[in-house]
Amino acid sequence: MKKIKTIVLSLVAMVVTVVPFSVSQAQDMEQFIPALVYRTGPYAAGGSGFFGGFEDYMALLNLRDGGINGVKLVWEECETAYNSDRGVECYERLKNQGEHGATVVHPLSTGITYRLIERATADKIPLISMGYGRTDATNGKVFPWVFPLITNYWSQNTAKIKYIGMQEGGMDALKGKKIANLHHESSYGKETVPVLDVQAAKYGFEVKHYPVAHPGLDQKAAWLDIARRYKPDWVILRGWGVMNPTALKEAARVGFAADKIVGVWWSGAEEDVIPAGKAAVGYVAAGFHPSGSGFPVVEAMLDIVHGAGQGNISPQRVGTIYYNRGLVAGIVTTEAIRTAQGKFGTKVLSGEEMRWGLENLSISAERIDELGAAGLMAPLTITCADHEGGGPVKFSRWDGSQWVEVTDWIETDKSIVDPMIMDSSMAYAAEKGIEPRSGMSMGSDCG
Amino acid sequence: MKIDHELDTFPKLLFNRKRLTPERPAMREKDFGIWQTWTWAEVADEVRNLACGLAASGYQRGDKLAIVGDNRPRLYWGMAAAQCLGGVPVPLYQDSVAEEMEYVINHADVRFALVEDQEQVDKILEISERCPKLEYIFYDDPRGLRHYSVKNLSDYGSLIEHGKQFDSDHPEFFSSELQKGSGRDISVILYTSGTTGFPKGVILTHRNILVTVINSIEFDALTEKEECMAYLPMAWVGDHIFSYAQSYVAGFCVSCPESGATVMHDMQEIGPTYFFSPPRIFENILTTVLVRMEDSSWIKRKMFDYFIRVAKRCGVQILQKESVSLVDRVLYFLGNILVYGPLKNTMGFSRIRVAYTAGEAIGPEIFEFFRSLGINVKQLYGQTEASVYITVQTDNDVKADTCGVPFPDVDVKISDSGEVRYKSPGVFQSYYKNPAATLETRTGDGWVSTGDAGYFDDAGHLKIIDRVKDVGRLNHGTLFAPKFLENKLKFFPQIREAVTFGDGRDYVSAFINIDLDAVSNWAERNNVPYASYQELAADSQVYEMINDCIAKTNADLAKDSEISGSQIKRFLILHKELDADDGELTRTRKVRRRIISERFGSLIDSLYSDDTRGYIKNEVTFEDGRKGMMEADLQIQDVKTFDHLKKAG
Amino acid sequence: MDAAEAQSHETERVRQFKDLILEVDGVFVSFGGVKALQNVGFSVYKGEIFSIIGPNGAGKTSMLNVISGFYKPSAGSIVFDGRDRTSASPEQVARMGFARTFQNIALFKGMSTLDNIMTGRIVKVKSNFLKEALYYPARNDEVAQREFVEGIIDFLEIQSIRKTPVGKLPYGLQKRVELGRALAMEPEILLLDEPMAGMNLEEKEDMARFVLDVNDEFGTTVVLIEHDMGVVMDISDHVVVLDHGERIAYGVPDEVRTNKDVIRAYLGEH
Amino acid sequence: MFYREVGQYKSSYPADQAIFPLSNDRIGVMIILLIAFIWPPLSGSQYLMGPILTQLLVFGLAALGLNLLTGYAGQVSLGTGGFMAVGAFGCYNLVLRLPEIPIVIDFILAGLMAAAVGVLFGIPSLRIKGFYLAVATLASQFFLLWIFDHVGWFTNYDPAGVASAPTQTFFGALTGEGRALEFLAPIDVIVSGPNATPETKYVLTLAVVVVLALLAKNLVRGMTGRAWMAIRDFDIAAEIIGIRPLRTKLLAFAISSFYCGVAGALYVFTYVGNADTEAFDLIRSFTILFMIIIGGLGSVMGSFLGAAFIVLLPPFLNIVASNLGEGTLSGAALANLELIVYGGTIVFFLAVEPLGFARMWQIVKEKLRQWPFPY
Repeated sequence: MKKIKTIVLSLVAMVVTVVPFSVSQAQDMEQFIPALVYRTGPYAAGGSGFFGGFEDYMALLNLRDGGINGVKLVWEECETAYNSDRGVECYERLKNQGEHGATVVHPLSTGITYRLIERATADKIPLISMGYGRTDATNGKVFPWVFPLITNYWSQNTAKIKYIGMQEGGMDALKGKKIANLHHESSYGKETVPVLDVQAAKYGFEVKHYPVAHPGLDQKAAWLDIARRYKPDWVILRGWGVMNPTALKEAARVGFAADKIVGVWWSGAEEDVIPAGKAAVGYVAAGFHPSGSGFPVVEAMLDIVHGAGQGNISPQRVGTIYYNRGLVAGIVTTEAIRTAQGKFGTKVLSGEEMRWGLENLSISAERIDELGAAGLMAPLTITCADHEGGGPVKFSRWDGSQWVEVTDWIETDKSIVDPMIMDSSMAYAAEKGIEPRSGMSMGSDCG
Repeated sequence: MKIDHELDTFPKLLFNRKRLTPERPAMREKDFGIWQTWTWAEVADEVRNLACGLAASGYQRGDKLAIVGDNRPRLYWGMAAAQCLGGVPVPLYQDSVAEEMEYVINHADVRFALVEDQEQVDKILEISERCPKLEYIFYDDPRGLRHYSVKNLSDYGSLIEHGKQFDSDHPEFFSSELQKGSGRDISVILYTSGTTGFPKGVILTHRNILVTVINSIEFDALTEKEECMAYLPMAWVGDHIFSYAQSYVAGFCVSCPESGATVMHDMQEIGPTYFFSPPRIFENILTTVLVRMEDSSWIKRKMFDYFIRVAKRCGVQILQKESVSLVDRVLYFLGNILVYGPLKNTMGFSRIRVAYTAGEAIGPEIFEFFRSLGINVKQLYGQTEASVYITVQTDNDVKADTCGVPFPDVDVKISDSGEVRYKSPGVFQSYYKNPAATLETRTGDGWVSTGDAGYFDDAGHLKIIDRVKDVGRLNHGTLFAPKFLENKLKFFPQIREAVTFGDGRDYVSAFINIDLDAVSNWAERNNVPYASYQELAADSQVYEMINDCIAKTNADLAKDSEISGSQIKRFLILHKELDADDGELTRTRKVRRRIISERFGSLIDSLYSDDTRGYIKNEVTFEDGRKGMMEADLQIQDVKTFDHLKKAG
Repeated sequence: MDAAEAQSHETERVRQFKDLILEVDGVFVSFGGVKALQNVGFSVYKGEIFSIIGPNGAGKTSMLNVISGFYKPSAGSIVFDGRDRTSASPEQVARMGFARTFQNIALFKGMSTLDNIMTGRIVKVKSNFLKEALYYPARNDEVAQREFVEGIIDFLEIQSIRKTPVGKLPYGLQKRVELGRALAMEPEILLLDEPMAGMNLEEKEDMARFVLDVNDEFGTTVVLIEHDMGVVMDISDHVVVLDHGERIAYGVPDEVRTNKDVIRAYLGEH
Repeated sequence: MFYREVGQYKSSYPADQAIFPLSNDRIGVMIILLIAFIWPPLSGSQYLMGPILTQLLVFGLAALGLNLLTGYAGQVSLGTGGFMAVGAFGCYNLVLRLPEIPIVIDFILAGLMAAAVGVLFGIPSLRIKGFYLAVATLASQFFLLWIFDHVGWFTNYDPAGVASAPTQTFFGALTGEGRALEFLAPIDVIVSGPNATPETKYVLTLAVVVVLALLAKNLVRGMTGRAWMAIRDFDIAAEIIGIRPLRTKLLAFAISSFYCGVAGALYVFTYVGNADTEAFDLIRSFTILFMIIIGGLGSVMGSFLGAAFIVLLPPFLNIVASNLGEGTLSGAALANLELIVYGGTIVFFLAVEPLGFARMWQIVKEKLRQWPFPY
C-alpha cells in the first residue's frame, strides 16, 4: 500500500510539473477567449450563469455563422472559485493560448479585476469588466486596457439614487432621508462607498454603510441595527451570491419592507430571490439588461445551440438574468471583434487589435435589432477616453415568479461620476507614474 | 629486499611518518558520536609520552607488554610505545577466559599489561595472584575503576602525565632508546590459538614483518590514501600486519569501530578501500544479505535474483577486464545502479580497492558472489609463522578455488607427503620458549611446514585441500576433504556450521548447525513455532530444508570425478551450536574435529549404523559461564546421492 | 598486588558530610481540605544521597514538587545554599541548580535521545536566537554543549540510541535518558522521583549503579523518592520517612530501618 | 537506491549536525536550488514563475512561519492571515511613504511589525492552550482585518481598500541622483509594480525564501528549536529544565509572525502586485493550517511540500480535467469533480499519513537508503 502511494505521488509530482507547460497548438483562424469561470462556491450561480450565456453565444456564432467572418471562436474554462489567487493563476495559464494569446479576458470578479489590471496592461490584453470592476478604469486615458463596459458601479449608483428620488417624488425629496448601504465586505462591495458619500452630500440625505463579511450569511446584527436603530428610508443591497437571499430573509424577519430595498445588478438575479421565497416579493433591483427568453437571440440559443446538444448550461437557466448578462457580454465582445476585423482584416486578432475594436465599438439600435437582441441592451458607443459607454439602467421588481420591469432606461448622472472618475484615475496615474494618453480626439481612431 | 637502517623498526617508521605526513590522519575511532581523529604527528607525540610513562614505571628493554582489549587506538599506541623502548608487545585475545590469559601472561613473562577497561582489569586481577611476574596494569577506560585501590593499577591518563614528566626530566632518553632499536629486535610475540594444546608464542622481528609488509605494499600499490578498519582481534597476526604494520609503512589511516556490535555500521561510514577478513565475515555478510532480501517485496526479490544471475554470468569477467558481450555489459551497468551499487553501499564495500580473505578456505560461491559485484576480493594463503604472506592472488588473475601464486621473496614447495612448505624473509624466529615445536615446524633446512595439504595447478596457483592430518580417504579410496565439503555446505544461509566425517568409513556423513538468524527468520514467516535453538533444530520442516541443501551439494559434487564419491549420504542437525567455550571451536571459530569426535562420538556411531535416531548427552557451557548437562535424541536422515556423469567428449 | 583490595570500593558506605545544601523547614501543603504535607522538615548535606521514602500517599511526590517549585508551601521555608527560595518558580529553581526526573517519565517524545539531553543544556547556553538563526555565531556554543552531552551519553552507555526518537525506546532506557537530561543541567542537587519504579531487579541495580556513579563522579547531591525501601537503603546516606504527610522518621538508614513507626507504616495500619 | 553513503564519516560535531549530513542530500539540494534559480527565468514562462512558483514560495513561507509556531512550539494559531496582512499593509506603507528604503529592508521591517503584533496576540498563550488558544488567535485575525478595512490610511484611502504595490527598485530611492547609493543605480532593478519583470520578482522571492528557510532550519536545529519542541512535547518538563515558558512561546509567536509578515509583503510586492483584506481572510489562515498539516508538522521542508500540494493541486486537477474531459463532462461537473478530488485527497492524507508529506518523504528516503533491502 505504501509503495503504491509512493508511486502515485511521484507520478502526480511529475505530471504537475510537466502538464501545465505543454502548450496546445493553435489551429488556423481561431480566436481564443479564456473563460475565468466559477462553478463552485457561494457565487457559483453568477459564474455558471454568466459564462453559460457567454459561451452559448459564441457557440451560436460558430454553429450558425461559422464564427465571425469565418474565424471560429474558441474558449477554455478555468475554475477560479471566485478566488482572487486562483483568478491570477487562471489568467496566467490561459493568457498565452491561441495564436496571439488571449483576445480578451472577462475576470467576472471585481477582486480578480483588481489583481489583473497591471498584468493585463503589461501583457496588452484587454480586460472587460462589464458592470463590475474598478470604476475609475472608465478613464481610458489612464487605463488603456480596462473596459468597464456599458455601465460602471458609480454610474449605476447615480441611477439608483435617481430611482429612489423618483419613488420619493423628486430629487429634492431626498433631503433628510436616510439610506443604509448594506454591502459585501470586499473590493466589490466597498467600491460604491465614495460615490454614495458624494451623492449624500449633494442631495442632502444621510447614508450609513453596513459591511457584511464574506460569504454574507451572518447579517443578523446589521439588520437589527438597520431596523431597530437606524431606521432608514431605503436600503441599498450591494450583495453577492448567498448574501442576497440572506439579506432579504433577514429584512423580512426584522420587518423591513422588501420594496424599500434596492438591489444592485449583482443582487438582482433569480438565484438571489428564489431562495428567499416570499420575503423577496416586491424587491427591486437594478439591471442593464432584462431577463427573459423571449428575445430572438435567446430563442436562437435554445434552438440552435441547445438543440445541437452543445449548450453550456442547463436549458432551464437560459433567459435568466445571469445568462442574459453573459449573452450581452458575448454580444459586446464579438461585436468588438467584428469591428477590429473591419480594420485589420479577417484574421485572428491580437490583443492590441482587439483593443482597437473595443475603443471603436459602436452598437446601434439597428444593429441590436439585427442581432435579435432588441430590448435586451441599450445602444453602446465606446471611445478611447470613455471605456464605459455611459449605459442607462433599468429597474425590475420581483413578483414572486419573475422580474417585472418597473422603469424604462434611466440615464446615469455623469456630472457626479465623471469628475470623480477623473480625480480617482489621475490619483492612480500619479501613484503609479502613468502618463495619461493624450492627443486623442474623442473620434474613432485611437491609434 | 633491503631495509634502510634508519627505518628498520616500527617506532622509527612512526617518527618518519611524523616527518613525512604530520597532518594526515593516522588513526580514527568512533567515540562520543563522531570519528575522533589523530594525525601522525599527534600519534607520534602520544606514543613518545606513553613510552616515557612506561619507562617511568620501570619498563626495561626486552620487557613484555600484554595488550588486552578491543581495537582501540590507545592499545595500538601501547604496542608502538613498548617497541620504542625495545620491549615486546604481546597482544592477547580480548575474549580469552582468565585461565587462557593466565597461561599466556606467565608463559610470555609479562611484567606490564595495558588493558581496555574494567572487564579486563577484573579478569587480570582475578589471576594476578597466580601471575607473580605481572607488576603493572594500565587501563584505557577509567569507567568504574575510579575507586579501585590496587597497587600499580593506574589509568592511561596518569601514565601519559608521568611520561610527560619523565620526558622533560630526561629529554635525551627517548631518542636514544628509539635509536637503540634494530630490525633484528623482536617486534611482537603473537600467540597462535592452535587447534591442539597450549598456544604457542610466535616471535617475529621487525625485519620479518617489515620485509613482508614492504613487499605487500608494493604488490597492491597501497598508498597513504587507503582507508582501513581495525576490527579483528589484535592478537591475530592479520590485524597486526594490516592495521598496524602496513599503516606505519604506507602511512594510511586505520579506523577503530565504536564497538564490536557496530562494526558493520561503522564500516559503512568509513568505507574502507583496503579490507581484510576471514571468510566467516564474508559468509555472515552474504547470509545477512540473503535473509534481508527474503523480507523484501516480490518485485525487489525478482529484480535482485535477476541481476545477481547477470552478475554471476559476467560480473567477474567485467572486474577482470575481460571481454563481455554488449548486452551483458548494459545489463551489468543497470544491475550496478539497481542492485550491486546499493548492495555494496549497505555493506560498506563501495570504495574497496583491494580486499583479502584469508585464514581458511572460502566457499567458491561466496567468493564469486562478492567478486561478481565488482569487489576486488582476493585470496591469500598465510600464517602467523610467515608474517602472513605465503601465496597471494594477483589482480585480474583470480580463481575461486586457489590461493594464488607465491608472494614476492617467498619460495613454496610441496613435500612428498603433499604438505605445503615455504621459505621467506618473513619466517618467524622461533616459538617463544618452545624449541621443540620450533624445530618441528621450521626444519633445519629453513623450510617451514604449514601442516596444510595442497598442490600447484597448471597455472602455478596453489590449491589447498585441507589440513594434512585431516585429509583422508573413504574405504573405497575416494579422497575425503572435510573442510572442502563443509565450506560447500556453509554457503547455504541456513547452515552456519558443518562437520563432515568419512575418513576410513564407507560413506560421508555430516553434523549440521543451522544458522539461527536465517532459520528463525524463515520460521517466523512460515509460522513455525519454536522456543529455542534446540526445538528449531529438531523441526521436521527444518530437516527437510537442510536435506534439500545437502542434496544440492551432492549434485554439485557429482560433477567432479575426484570427489563424486564423497557425497554426503546421511546427516543430522545438532541440538546445540558449536561453541568455543566448550572447546568445539577455536577462538577464531575453526572446527576442532578431534574434540567434536570425542564429544559427539555416540552420534557419529549412529550415523554409521542403520539408526534413524541418535542419542547424546554431554556437558555444555552456558553463556553466563555455568556448566550443565544437555541431552538430546536427534533425527538422522538419508540424503539423495547422484551418479557421476562423465562429460561427453 | 592484592586482589582483595580490588573489592575495597564495595565496603560500607559510612561517609561524613559537613555542609548543608538544602534545608526544608516546617512545610505545610494542602489541596482543598486535604493536607498533603504537615510540618515536614529535614536537611540535606552537600554530596550525600538522601532518600525520601514512605508508603503510597505519604506525600513524597508532594514534597518533591515543593522542592522543585511546582507547589508553593502554605507555611514553612526552603533554604538552598543559605538562600531562601521558598517561592521560586520551577524554572528559577532549575536555574539555581536543581534537576529532577519524573515518576512517569517526562521526556520530549518528538525528539531524539540526543536532543532530549541537549535540552538539559539550555540553562548553560550563552547564544541567543539571532545567533542561532545565523548558525555560525552559535556554533561553538552548540558544539561545547554537544561535547558535554556526549560525555553523559557515554556515561549512561546509551550511544546506540543517540539518534533514536525517545518515544520508540523501552521503558528502562527512557528512564536513563531522562536521567541524562537531568545530568546535562550539571545540577547541584538531583531530584529523582521513583527512579526505579516499574523496573525489574537487574534494571534497578543498573539504575542504583548509575545513581551511585553520578554521586561519586560528579559529587552531585542526590535526593530521591522511593516507595520500595530495599535498594534505596543500601545507597542512601540519610533517609526521611513520610507517612500521611507527616515525618515519622529521619536519620541514617540503619536507624530508620529499625524505627517502630516505620515498620508499622510499612506493615499496614493505614 | 541512489544513496551512496559509504565513506561519509563525521569527524566533528558541526559536520554531524549539519542540515544535510549526507553529501547526496547536499548535492541534491544544491542542484535543486541551482535549477530553481536558473531554469524558470530561462524558460520565460510567466505562468510557471508567477502563479505556480512564486505563489508556492509565498505561501510556503507563510506555512513555514505557522509551522514554527504550531509544528515546533505547539501553539495552534488561526491568526496567520492577520499577521500576513500586517506584513502586507506594513510593507505597502513603508514603500509608499519611505521610498528611500531598499525593498529587502522593507520586507524585514514589515516582518518586524508583524512580529510585534504577533507577540501582542501571543500573550494569551501563557494561560490557554490548544483549541482555546486557536480560538483566541482568531481574535487577532478579525481585529487586524477590521483595522485594515476601516482605517483608510493603511490602504492610502483607496476606494476599494486595495493596496497596490508601487513601483520600487531593489535599492529603493537611495540610488536616485545625488543619493547615498547612486553608484548602485546601474545594477538597480525594478522589483515591484507594473514594470517589474516576472523574472526579477521570482528570483527575489526565491532568494528571500531560501534565506529565511535556512535561518528557520538553523533555529529549529539549535537550542531555540529544542526549547520550542520541549514546550510542545511536555511543558511541565520544559519548565523544570529551566525553559521560560512565556519567553519561549512569545519568541515563537514573534518569529512565526515575522515569517508570515514577510510572506504577506511578498504576496503584495512580488506575487500579485496588490491586495485587499480578502487576500488574508480566515480562509487563508485555515488554508495555511492545512498546508502544514498535510505537509508535516514540525518540518521545514514539509511546510513547502504542503504549500505545493494546496497551491498546485487545484490547477493541476483543473488542467487534467479540462484535458481529459473535453466533451465528456460538463464544466460544472468538472469543477465539482475538482472539489471532490481535492477534498478527498486532503482527507486521505489526514487519515492515512497524519504526519504529512514530510514523513512520507522521510519514509521514501529511508527506503532509498536501504534499497534493495526492506529495512
